[in-house]
Amino acid sequence: MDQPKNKRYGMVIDLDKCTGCGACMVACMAENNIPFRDDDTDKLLSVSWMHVYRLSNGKPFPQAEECFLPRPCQHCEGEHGHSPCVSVCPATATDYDMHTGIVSQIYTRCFGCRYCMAACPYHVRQFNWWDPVWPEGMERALNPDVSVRMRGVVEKCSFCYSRYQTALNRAYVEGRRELAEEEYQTACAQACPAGAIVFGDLNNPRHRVHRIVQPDLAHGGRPRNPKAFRLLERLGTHPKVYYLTGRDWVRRAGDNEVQKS
Amino acid sequence: MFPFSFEWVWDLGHLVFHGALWYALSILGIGLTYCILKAAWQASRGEEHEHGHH
Amino acid sequence: MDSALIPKGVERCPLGRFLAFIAIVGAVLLWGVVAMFLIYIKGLNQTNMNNAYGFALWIWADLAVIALGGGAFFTGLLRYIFGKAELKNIINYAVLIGFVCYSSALLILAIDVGQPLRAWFIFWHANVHSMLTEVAFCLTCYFGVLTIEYIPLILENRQIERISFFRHLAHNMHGIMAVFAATGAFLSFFHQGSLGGVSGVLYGRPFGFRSGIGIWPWTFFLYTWSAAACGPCFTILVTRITEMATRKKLVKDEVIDLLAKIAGWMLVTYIAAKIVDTVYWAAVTAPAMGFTLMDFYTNNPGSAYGLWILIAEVGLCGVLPALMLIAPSVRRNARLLFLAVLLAVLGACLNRWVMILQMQAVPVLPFERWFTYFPSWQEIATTILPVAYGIILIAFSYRYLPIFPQEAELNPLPEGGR
Amino acid sequence: MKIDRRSFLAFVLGGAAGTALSPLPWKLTDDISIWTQNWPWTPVPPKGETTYVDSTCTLCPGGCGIRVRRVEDRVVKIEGRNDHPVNRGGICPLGAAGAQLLYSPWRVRQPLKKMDGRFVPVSWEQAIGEIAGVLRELREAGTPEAVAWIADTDRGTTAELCRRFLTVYGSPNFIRTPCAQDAWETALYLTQGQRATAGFDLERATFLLSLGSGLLEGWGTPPFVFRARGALKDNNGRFVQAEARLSKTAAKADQWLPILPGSEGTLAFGLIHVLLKEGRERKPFVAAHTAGLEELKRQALQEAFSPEAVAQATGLEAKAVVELARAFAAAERPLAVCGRGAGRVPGGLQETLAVHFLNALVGSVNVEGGVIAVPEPEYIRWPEPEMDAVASKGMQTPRVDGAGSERYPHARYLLNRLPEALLQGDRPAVRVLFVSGGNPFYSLAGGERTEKALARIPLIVSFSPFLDETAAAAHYILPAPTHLERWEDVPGAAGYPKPVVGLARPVVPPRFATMPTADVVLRLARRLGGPIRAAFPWESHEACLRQTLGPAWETLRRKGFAVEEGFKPQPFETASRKFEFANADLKRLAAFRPLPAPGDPGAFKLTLVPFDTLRLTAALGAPPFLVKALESEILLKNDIRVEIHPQTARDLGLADGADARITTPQGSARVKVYLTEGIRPGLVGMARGLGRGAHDRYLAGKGVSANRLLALVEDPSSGLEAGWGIRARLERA
Repeated sequence: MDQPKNKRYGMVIDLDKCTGCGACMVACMAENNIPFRDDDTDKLLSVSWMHVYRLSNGKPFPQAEECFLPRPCQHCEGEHGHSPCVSVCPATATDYDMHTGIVSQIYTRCFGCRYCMAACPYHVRQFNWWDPVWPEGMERALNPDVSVRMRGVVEKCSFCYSRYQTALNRAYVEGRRELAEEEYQTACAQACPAGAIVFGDLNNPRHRVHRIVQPDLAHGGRPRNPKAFRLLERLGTHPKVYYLTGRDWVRRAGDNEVQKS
Repeated sequence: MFPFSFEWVWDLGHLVFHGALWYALSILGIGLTYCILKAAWQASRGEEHEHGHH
Repeated sequence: MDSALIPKGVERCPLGRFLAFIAIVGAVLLWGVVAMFLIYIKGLNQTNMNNAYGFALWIWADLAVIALGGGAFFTGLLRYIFGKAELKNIINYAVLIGFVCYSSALLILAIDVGQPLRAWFIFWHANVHSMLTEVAFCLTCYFGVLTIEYIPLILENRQIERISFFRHLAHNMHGIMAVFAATGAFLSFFHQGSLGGVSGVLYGRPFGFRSGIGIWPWTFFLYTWSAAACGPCFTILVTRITEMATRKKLVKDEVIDLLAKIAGWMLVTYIAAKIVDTVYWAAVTAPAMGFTLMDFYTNNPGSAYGLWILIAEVGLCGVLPALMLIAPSVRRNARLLFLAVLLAVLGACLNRWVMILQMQAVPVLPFERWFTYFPSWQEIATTILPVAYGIILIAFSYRYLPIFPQEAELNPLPEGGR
Repeated sequence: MKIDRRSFLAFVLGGAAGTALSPLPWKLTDDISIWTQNWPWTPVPPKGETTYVDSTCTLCPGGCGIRVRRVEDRVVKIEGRNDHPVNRGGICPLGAAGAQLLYSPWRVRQPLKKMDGRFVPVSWEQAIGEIAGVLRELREAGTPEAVAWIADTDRGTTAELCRRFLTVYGSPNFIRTPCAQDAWETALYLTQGQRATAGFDLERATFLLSLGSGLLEGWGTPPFVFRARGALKDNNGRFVQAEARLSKTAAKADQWLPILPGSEGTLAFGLIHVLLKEGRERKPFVAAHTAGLEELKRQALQEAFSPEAVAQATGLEAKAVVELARAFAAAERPLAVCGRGAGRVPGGLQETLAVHFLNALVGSVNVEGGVIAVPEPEYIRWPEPEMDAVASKGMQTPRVDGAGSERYPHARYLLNRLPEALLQGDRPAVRVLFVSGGNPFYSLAGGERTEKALARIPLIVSFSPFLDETAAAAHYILPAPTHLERWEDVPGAAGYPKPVVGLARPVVPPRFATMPTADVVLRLARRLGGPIRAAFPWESHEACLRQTLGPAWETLRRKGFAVEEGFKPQPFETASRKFEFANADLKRLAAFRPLPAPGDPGAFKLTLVPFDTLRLTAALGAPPFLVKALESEILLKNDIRVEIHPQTARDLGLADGADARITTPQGSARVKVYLTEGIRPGLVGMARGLGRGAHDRYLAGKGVSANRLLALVEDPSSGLEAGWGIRARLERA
């Protein structure tokens, strides 16, 4: 089989396994120097690259059911890398990397117009409304591989791009050009105690993500696995984050459907 | 953005956009320069033109 | 005291009264400036925007004032390119209003960005595929055009005109104004359209997204068209308000009537296109993305976006003023004309509001709820700031510049006057 | 030169044009933008060499293996160890936020002494000297038993040193903070004769029945339980959760049985009833390995446990009870667990026994996929200390909490009974209290009465590294280093079915003038001299650890953990060498009786049920990342939100998000309501872990503590804390 050269990093999150514990969020915060504030209860003002949604089936007690849906950046491919956010950024501060499929954000380039936030239907992009401030001493825990973002710029999940670079550097030093699956893992996938998050190269048939999702790469990566779905599939954003569930209502909650009467 | 910025690419989008942009800017620039130079020349020669009917 | 600066053949109120008026408006301006500095120093946390409402009051204000400022380019187009000579009697004011609108838009944009000190990256690192880039470039260029169009007016001040160079410069600029006006119309077409594209290209936002031709969504054309239709209405509206404020007739009825008639027909065609667009969007574009029309308008406690807003925009503030303006009898009735242009102006504002604010209020992820937003006082103050600034600029321009060529004729000075 | 208007204007305009054409404005614009990219107040973490250190997390009884990423001498990230048998790479939110505890500005930086209500720094020498002085006086007065020690574990060298210290000093009052293991350990002892902790082979069970256990909310060792839950899914196993509210655990179960709160024990007996009545017990196992079935039958086949009666008591349908029993019995490897929520409240002994009987009836005891009796670690083999007369006499006195007394012979620790004991008499029974972990001033229920009782103790010494509620109430704080700055042996992982020992190591040097609690004990012993000093022949805790572990030290130091992979459970050690459904000890216990929620149902129409979440902790307090991750359904600004059913809300005239006041017999607090279909009408759900009086500004002062609204409820069969809720009233505020 002709294996495409470029990587297409993606993620599968098993919603039947996810327990909504929040370890992915915290691991992400620690890895990516996410700031915190005295009051972070207004989630629309809070920066969190990974957010765990609480979904409800809307039925009355005791038929009520809930499901937790972790939402990192979906790293939409759109058509030919025209993800909803990348094409709108006026200052080329965000980019779709054709070699990895990762949507990046250049914080020092971004000047905070927030058009990308309006463009993203997943609310993945968040704005630094405040200066990031760490209480005295706690800035010692900041990760030097990830730059701290200044007030006034937009940020979002990067699939832990710094980990990709670190892994790649190490591989190069060892004279390798290819990364093994386990060499590059996001902080959330690594931390998940339920084993609900699987990360890897969707282009690589040996990677678990590929085997689970069986992406139809000719059709924007549509999953062939009947249990897999993507958020807002109909919009044509072609996300690279897939979700697995055996529950019908959860699957339906992933996209809008015009009711046929 | 100019061709020496690293994200510059020579594609149709750039050509159309910058083509139109510089075209418009040139017209404005040339027009304005023309007006200023002519006015300076006229003022130095102490010319007068008919007043009030633009 | 300042009579040496006041144009010949017209009368102005006493300086004291003028300054008192400026002081009152200036206080409002100052309030806005305080809010502006608060925002610059403390950051955008001073607003009530959030991660779901990244675009809010300011972007709406930008879009609205640019649409209303469209009177300048369209009147210019009619005057210089299509040769509607009568419009020379209102073109000055149209230009001034346009200048106020566009400078306001730039000011608000400069407040709105998170990193104003590097906002110029939009030019330096421009992404030509972004509608906002196109907006920024065309907006800035067109603001340059408006400045070029406004400068001759300033140069015609009685004292400035005494300097030969300026006199000549003003004359020369008038001489080739058609070139500038044509360039302005070209630029306007694109940035007005690009503003429409701002929400039209967002294929992640079914409320705003529209299909279209090539890279241009239908909203691209609708925005240009509506700016051409409602901009002149705003010019008329402000002219009428100015006449009320000065208690003088400043522009002859024929001139207003002509502009209103053209605006009326523009509005008729625009609103027809808008209705077609809405129907196509509701029946084809949105359903393909999983949405019905009523998904956008109902079940939204707290955000108040009911179907009424669509009816208000398209019917009350679209079809109604359009029909009113093409009726000569309405145009001849000062009150009805005022009402018609007011409705048209509101229609444009409402359209911009909906395309920006409601677009973000509508939940796209099925498990999210409608988002609500109400601006903070800092946002309101900084949005009113340009209004105050506009009033002051207009007041000064009116007092010291010959804005209205027909003013002297319409208001002959009593014997013994200047 | 004459300056006229013309030349002035020319100068100004020319100057402006000249400046504009010069590089200056461009350079300035560029410089300003570069400045915005490097604002001096936005921190730039210094680069450096990255290293990884393996250690063991001691933030909860889990003992997960952690991999700490350091840059130079800074801890920047804590991850799960992939090769650790317990968590296999997984990590819980608290563990992942561990670096924030290390670098918390609210750490106690040196010994503090409270003088006139304020803490003042003192030297270690002074603090230890003064405390030793008080201890000496008590011994001289012949009342060494007036010293008590509260610790969050009774295992490992530190805990054993503390206990040994009390013993040679002469006090039996070493108290471990309560947890579900209290009931499980007693149940194992009474039925199997084994002094062991209960491990649960969750990974290999095929039918998991949880009676109110928050398996996904902190019960046991979270990463282990989570992984097991994933394995259950992969193996097409079944997971049933019986709980009054749609907790995260219930939401992730294959079936949620919304039983009435407090009816878990009744349900367990109901299931036993069906099993026995229909003869569905695993006969080979029951016949070969159990005794006393007839007695159990007599007990369980009562009318009170018939499906109909159980249906009445639990709010389920009788059919559902029968079906559940049949499905449970039919499963290949069924397993029932209990211990409500995160398992921080032991619950009734009879209830735990019922669940354990249920496991025994289906043969799920000490087998693959069942409950495993995990023996207590035996690596600590110190010689018996020599006791002087004062110590011997002191050790003869009854424990202050009543554990081991005539009334509660099998209980080992009953911290919940301490407050009442303290309130007796003119002088409190405890004169000196040491607290190493557990934060009882926050985590004990009982509201003001508990606080008043604890406040009677004249000398409280806290070893907390942080200014928590107990530390704030103490007279001395002798801060211990955090889990990333000290050596610690960590025996066992809560709920893990194999014996495992981990080693926590100093990943970074101590940041402050802290001292490991064990070292404080050694110093106190040295100060007190005589037989006390003689009982502690070690130079330091580290030396003690090396010597105690012997050859295992090197292995642990290298590998970080030791696990008995091929572990086989010991045979039953009862008189009959069988699993006993009945024996003399069991017979003496007070009979099973579901405990009602305290309070008058007439005056308090609703029932408050607390719940646990992994985004908060019971004792430790939550580091900023956890508070940030907390859902807005739990905390909104500074207000805690309580869950109520929309029907309840309608009855009370409350809308979602409305301000309300909750009142229980214990107290009253302001809350906001959160409407959900995921809770039984008539209940009020409240998260545990908020309402902090101390800690950092990200946590302190937010919400209210459920513990303050709850009452202490004593289980009549064991004396253990068994409160699961309290009657409550909710009004619009």
